[in-house]
Amino acid sequence: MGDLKIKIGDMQLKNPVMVASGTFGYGEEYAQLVDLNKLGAIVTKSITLKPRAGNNQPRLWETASGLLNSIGLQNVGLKTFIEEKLPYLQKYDTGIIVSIAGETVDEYEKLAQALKKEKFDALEINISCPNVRTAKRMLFAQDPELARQVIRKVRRYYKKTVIVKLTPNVTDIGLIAKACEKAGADAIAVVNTFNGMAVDLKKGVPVFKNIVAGLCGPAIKPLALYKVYETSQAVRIPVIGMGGIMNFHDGLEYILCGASAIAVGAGNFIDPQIPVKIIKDMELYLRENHLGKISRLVGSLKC
Amino acid sequence: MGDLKIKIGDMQLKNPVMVASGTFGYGEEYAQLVDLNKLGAIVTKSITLKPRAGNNQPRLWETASGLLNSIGLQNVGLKTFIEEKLPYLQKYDTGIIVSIAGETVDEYEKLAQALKKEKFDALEINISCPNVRTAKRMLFAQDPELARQVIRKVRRYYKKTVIVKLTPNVTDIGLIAKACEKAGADAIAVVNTFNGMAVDLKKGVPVFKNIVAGLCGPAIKPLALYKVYETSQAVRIPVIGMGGIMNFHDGLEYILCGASAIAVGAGNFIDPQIPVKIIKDMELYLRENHLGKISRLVGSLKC
Amino acid sequence: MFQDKCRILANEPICGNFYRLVLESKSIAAAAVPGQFLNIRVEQGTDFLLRRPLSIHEIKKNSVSIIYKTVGRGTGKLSLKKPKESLDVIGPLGKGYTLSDGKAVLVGGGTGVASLKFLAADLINKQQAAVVVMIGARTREEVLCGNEFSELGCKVEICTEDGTLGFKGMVTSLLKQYLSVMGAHPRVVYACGPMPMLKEVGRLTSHFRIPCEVSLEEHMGCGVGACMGCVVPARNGGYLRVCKDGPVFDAREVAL
Amino acid sequence: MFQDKCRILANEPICGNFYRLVLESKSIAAAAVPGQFLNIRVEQGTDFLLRRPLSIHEIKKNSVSIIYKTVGRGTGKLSLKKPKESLDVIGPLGKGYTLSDGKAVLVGGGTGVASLKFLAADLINKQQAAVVVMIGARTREEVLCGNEFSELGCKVEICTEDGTLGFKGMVTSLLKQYLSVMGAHPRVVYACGPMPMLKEVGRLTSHFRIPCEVSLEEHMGCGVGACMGCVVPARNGGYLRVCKDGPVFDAREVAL
Ligand SMILES: Cc1cc2nc3c(=O)[nH]c(=O)nc-3n(C[C@H](O)[C@H](O)[C@H](O)COP(=O)(O)OP(=O)(O)OC[C@H]3O[C@@H](n4cnc5c(N)ncnc54)[C@H](O)[C@@H]3O)c2cc1C
Ligand SMILES: Cc1cc2nc3c(=O)[nH]c(=O)nc-3n(C[C@H](O)[C@H](O)[C@H](O)COP(=O)(O)OP(=O)(O)OC[C@H]3O[C@@H](n4cnc5c(N)ncnc54)[C@H](O)[C@@H]3O)c2cc1C
Ligand SMILES: Cc1cc2nc3c(=O)[nH]c(=O)nc-3n(C[C@H](O)[C@H](O)[C@H](O)COP(=O)(O)O)c2cc1C
Ligand SMILES: Cc1cc2nc3c(=O)[nH]c(=O)nc-3n(C[C@H](O)[C@H](O)[C@H](O)COP(=O)(O)O)c2cc1C
Ligand code: FES
Ligand code: FES
Repeated sequence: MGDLKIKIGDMQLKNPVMVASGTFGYGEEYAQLVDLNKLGAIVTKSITLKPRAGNNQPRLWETASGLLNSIGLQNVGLKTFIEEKLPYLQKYDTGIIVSIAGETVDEYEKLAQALKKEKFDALEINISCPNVRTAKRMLFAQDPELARQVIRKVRRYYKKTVIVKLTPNVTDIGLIAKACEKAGADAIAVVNTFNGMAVDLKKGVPVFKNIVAGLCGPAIKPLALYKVYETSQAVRIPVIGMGGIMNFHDGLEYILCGASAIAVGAGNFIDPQIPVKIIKDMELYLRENHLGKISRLVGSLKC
Repeated sequence: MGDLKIKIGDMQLKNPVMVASGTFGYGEEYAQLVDLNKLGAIVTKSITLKPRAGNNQPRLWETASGLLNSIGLQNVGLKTFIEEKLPYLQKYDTGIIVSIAGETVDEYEKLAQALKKEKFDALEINISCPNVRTAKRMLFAQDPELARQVIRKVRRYYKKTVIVKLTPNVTDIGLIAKACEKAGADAIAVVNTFNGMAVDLKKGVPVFKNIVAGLCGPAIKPLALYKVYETSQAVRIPVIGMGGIMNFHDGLEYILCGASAIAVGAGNFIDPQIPVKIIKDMELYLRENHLGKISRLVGSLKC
Repeated sequence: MFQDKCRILANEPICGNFYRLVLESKSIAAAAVPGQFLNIRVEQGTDFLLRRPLSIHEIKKNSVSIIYKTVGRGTGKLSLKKPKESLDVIGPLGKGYTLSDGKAVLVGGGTGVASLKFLAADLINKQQAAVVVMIGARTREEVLCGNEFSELGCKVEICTEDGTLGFKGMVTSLLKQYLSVMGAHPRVVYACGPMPMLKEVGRLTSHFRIPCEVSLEEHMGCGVGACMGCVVPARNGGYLRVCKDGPVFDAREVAL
Repeated sequence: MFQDKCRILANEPICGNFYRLVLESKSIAAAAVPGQFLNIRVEQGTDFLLRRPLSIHEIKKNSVSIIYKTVGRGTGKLSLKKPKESLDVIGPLGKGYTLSDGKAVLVGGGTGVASLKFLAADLINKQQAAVVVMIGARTREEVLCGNEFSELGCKVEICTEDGTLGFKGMVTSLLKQYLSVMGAHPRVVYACGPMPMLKEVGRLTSHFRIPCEVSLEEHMGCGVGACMGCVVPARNGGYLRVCKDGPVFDAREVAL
């Protein structure tokens, strides 16, 4: 029997296959189609201090093998999340990773403070959402110093596992990842969506009100894979890889490139069985190849 | 009759549809399939001072709606280019844009110097090829100061139209584009390929010997389009847009986002008729919509 | 809610660019209620990435059928599928119509007519309701399901914009005329069709103080309420999910 | 070199995972020479982005045929195409075999056998050559075109790795035996098949000092010599393009 168990920070997971933030709601939405108990971990939609209504329509746009989204972080807000959504997830035997997002360092700090006593496995700091218009165009994840500030503040309150989710929209993701590692992050999640756009030619306007939206799906896999490789080369802490994963083979590519765990995002929309299938195929693969532990494959790419 | 004529620097083109560097050889390879006289311009394969053998196999890898390449700038070198390839192109009634690439500022300077007396329409400085391993990992196009140095030197010798081709693999392409504009570039070509990779799972090795390769094709269209938009917002000089253009609609999206001209790259492999079809459809579109000049549409996106 | 590999029992053009697709699925047929939809994966591979949401038009014991119009790449591809091939289907999804007894008016435009058939069947068979159906189309070739409604025992009113069949004009003009007649007062109006039609139906029913349910469309990611991609503005601020809180909404809930 | 929308005249399984595809095209048929290939767009859309290069197996007045093995997504999809559908084809492409008279030995492995049929036909019909064909396959079900070669008047030698038909072993062992016989000395050896086979053929022919042409494969972008994607190392350094300088090379030109 293959051993799929992995450890990220203090978090022990029964397998390295997660569902990515924003693509799996708060878990319950998929419970009728997917056995949540099988998943390594569920990363929740990013939570903000106050409920967020999100962006105007349109929010989704299909592209060649990809999906542009501009949800704008619509979520129930911290209070409802703790009172209604978290208890639901806690009923399942799966890792719970709570994703948080803020517009200021202060907001991240407050979120960490409020969540520190709640029962879940890890906090994922989303400092890379391209779909929220803030005063400055820069994301926290585009500047090592800004990233560091957020992580330091969160770390002060939150002592369990902290994952930082980075944007691929940077010249050198290794640089940012290193800054996060130094600031105390336990793991790096790579990638959030790539900046993209589309045009509504009939009206001569951008499809999305914010102009920019985030591209995900199979189209970005070669790009995201390289970002994961770069990140894992730059840091010692575990990397969680994602971007266009549709099957076990895709996932294995990420693991070889240095991902200790992988997450399925848009793939859930196309086929909600993908994460569970990957877990099954992963087990089979380990067994057939007498590999023992999945962790042995992490970063095993021969270059 | 729609007027497709455009001007970039001193270069007058009969239409704004080009074929992108590296995807159309030196023109002659496609002459049996495509009427070269119809094209707005042909951008040659990037030329280096000495002939280059290029990278080991594999050099190409198909991905979801995309193509990774790692050619490594195989080209005939400056001398053969001037003696054999350029004269061939000069027989046609189409714009000729000579792309040059170097590993040092000095090489670009020498190329510009050697080409300054030759008869063609514009020089495209490729400072963004991801497939050449140099000592430093950084590309000229990833640093405003490095980009500036190259352009200054080239400008000193080459007085006709200078186009700078940028990489999308940067945090803020507007910043780099502005530096190029200031340094004297007449136009910016966006984008070269996105950094990506693939894994050969059977062997557990990266598909490409250099690990990284460049992604192009429809997969990148939403990303490249946004880079073109960002660039055109940042500079006053014309922008030449490319990335996954497969038909007139794709091209028109680029034009609305600020591209004065567009280039077809990988699209030529899939269907060599794409550039000519785009030109035909563009003419039709102008006529049917009584728009007069294509130049009126440049940057006409209503935001 | 199930995810099933459904065998195609039939996939045929009916008129204009409209097709009827019949899918084998006991479980979906047993669970479905009028107004719900299926989310169909048109192709394996990554070129048609997202599933296409399509309303349930009719159920039989072992099958579910839909009526779709070929408007783009996905529906175009769908129309090429042959019987015996299989499709990956998730459904039934969403919140359907609230069945009411008494007199009901069903207003449908374009493909919106299709989902009203399932509703009419249930209203008549389960609620013994008296059903008037108003079918709007651009032209006579695009009038959908007229006979099917008649056979169910509905009173059918047809409207074409070009006057080639039935009443000439918009289906909403017909509705207005109908509601203006003294005593016509139906217990409820159900509407499914393009947004401008729904807007006007909402306005009219609000004016005549008649409860109204509308079925909405939005581009979808997940189809199950997880991604927040398919939202419509709620009347009281915020957004509602078409896939989960709808596609059928009380007309007063949503900002039409 | 043409770009044609070619009607499919036939597309049928022949044995194992091998299919024969017959495409209507007068212009390509008229221009083609043995060893050249077609570059076929398998699907519209962007999911099968690149064209697939496939060797010409036979020409008739109005048609070109190829034999392909379903090894991946593209060839799998191709096998589903039906007669009367059309394919976007570019061809004939590349540099073919140099026709020689006298005695020729043709060595083919796997699908490589297919392109040798066109060659054998021309050698016999145009050069009155005496042709010996050595067909290698894993097992008897995968032996391609044996009868076709016999009918042309070739001497056919069959080799299977598992010994289920003909000589047991590698086709190169057979070639070695053949060349070792005094007086067998053919004027030229042509080979098409997997790289290890070609390597060994190259070694043997060089040892026996017999001219040899080999047909190579590489992943292709443009197929016309423009992208430098399909290169193979030249013996004297640098690279040669399979699509333009080949696919047929003098065995001494390339580093096998
Ligand atoms: C709940 C619901 C029920 C529907 N019921 C029916 C029905 O019974 N019959 C019918 O013909 N159509 C129905 N539609 C509309 C149908 O989903 C679209 O026509 C279809 O998705 C178009 O796909 P395409 O690939 O042909 O078009 P394209 O424009 O090529 O599609 C591109 C993308 O946009 C999405 N999209 C385009 N138009 C719509 C739309 N109107 N609604 C949602 N997504 C869209 C597609 O799903 C795809 O992701 C329904 C839509 C919803 C939301
Ligand atoms: C000049 C030439 C002639 C050929 N003639 C024949 C023939 O007559 N019969 C036959 O069965 N096969 C032939 N091949 C091989 C054939 O091109 C591949 O089997 C085919 O491209 C595989 O496509 P796929 O989508 O099924 O495989 P996938 O592995 O899914 O393809 C992925 C990508 O890799 C490329 N690729 C994969 N294998 C090869 C290969 N061996 N050569 C080139 N590209 C490859 C594909 O074209 C595609 O771009 C020839 C190849 C070349 C270069
Ligand atoms: C509809 C949608 C909503 C998303 N919302 C979030 C979010 O709230 N927080 C976050 O960190 N990432 C969010 N993402 C990004 C995904 O978690 C993931 O990083 C990205 O989609 C790449 O993976 P994929 O290609 O597998 O989808 C969202 C993605 C999609 C498609
Ligand atoms: C095989 C190949 C070779 C290329 N070689 C060059 C090159 O030599 N110089 C250059 O500036 N760009 C080169 N490019 C990049 C293209 O010019 C273009 O910028 C890129 O492919 C994006 O456009 P596309 O998506 O339409 O292909 C090459 C691209 C491909 C696919
Ligand atoms: S489609 Fe995802 S919430 Fe409705
Ligand atoms: S495939 Fe482009 S040069 Fe051969």
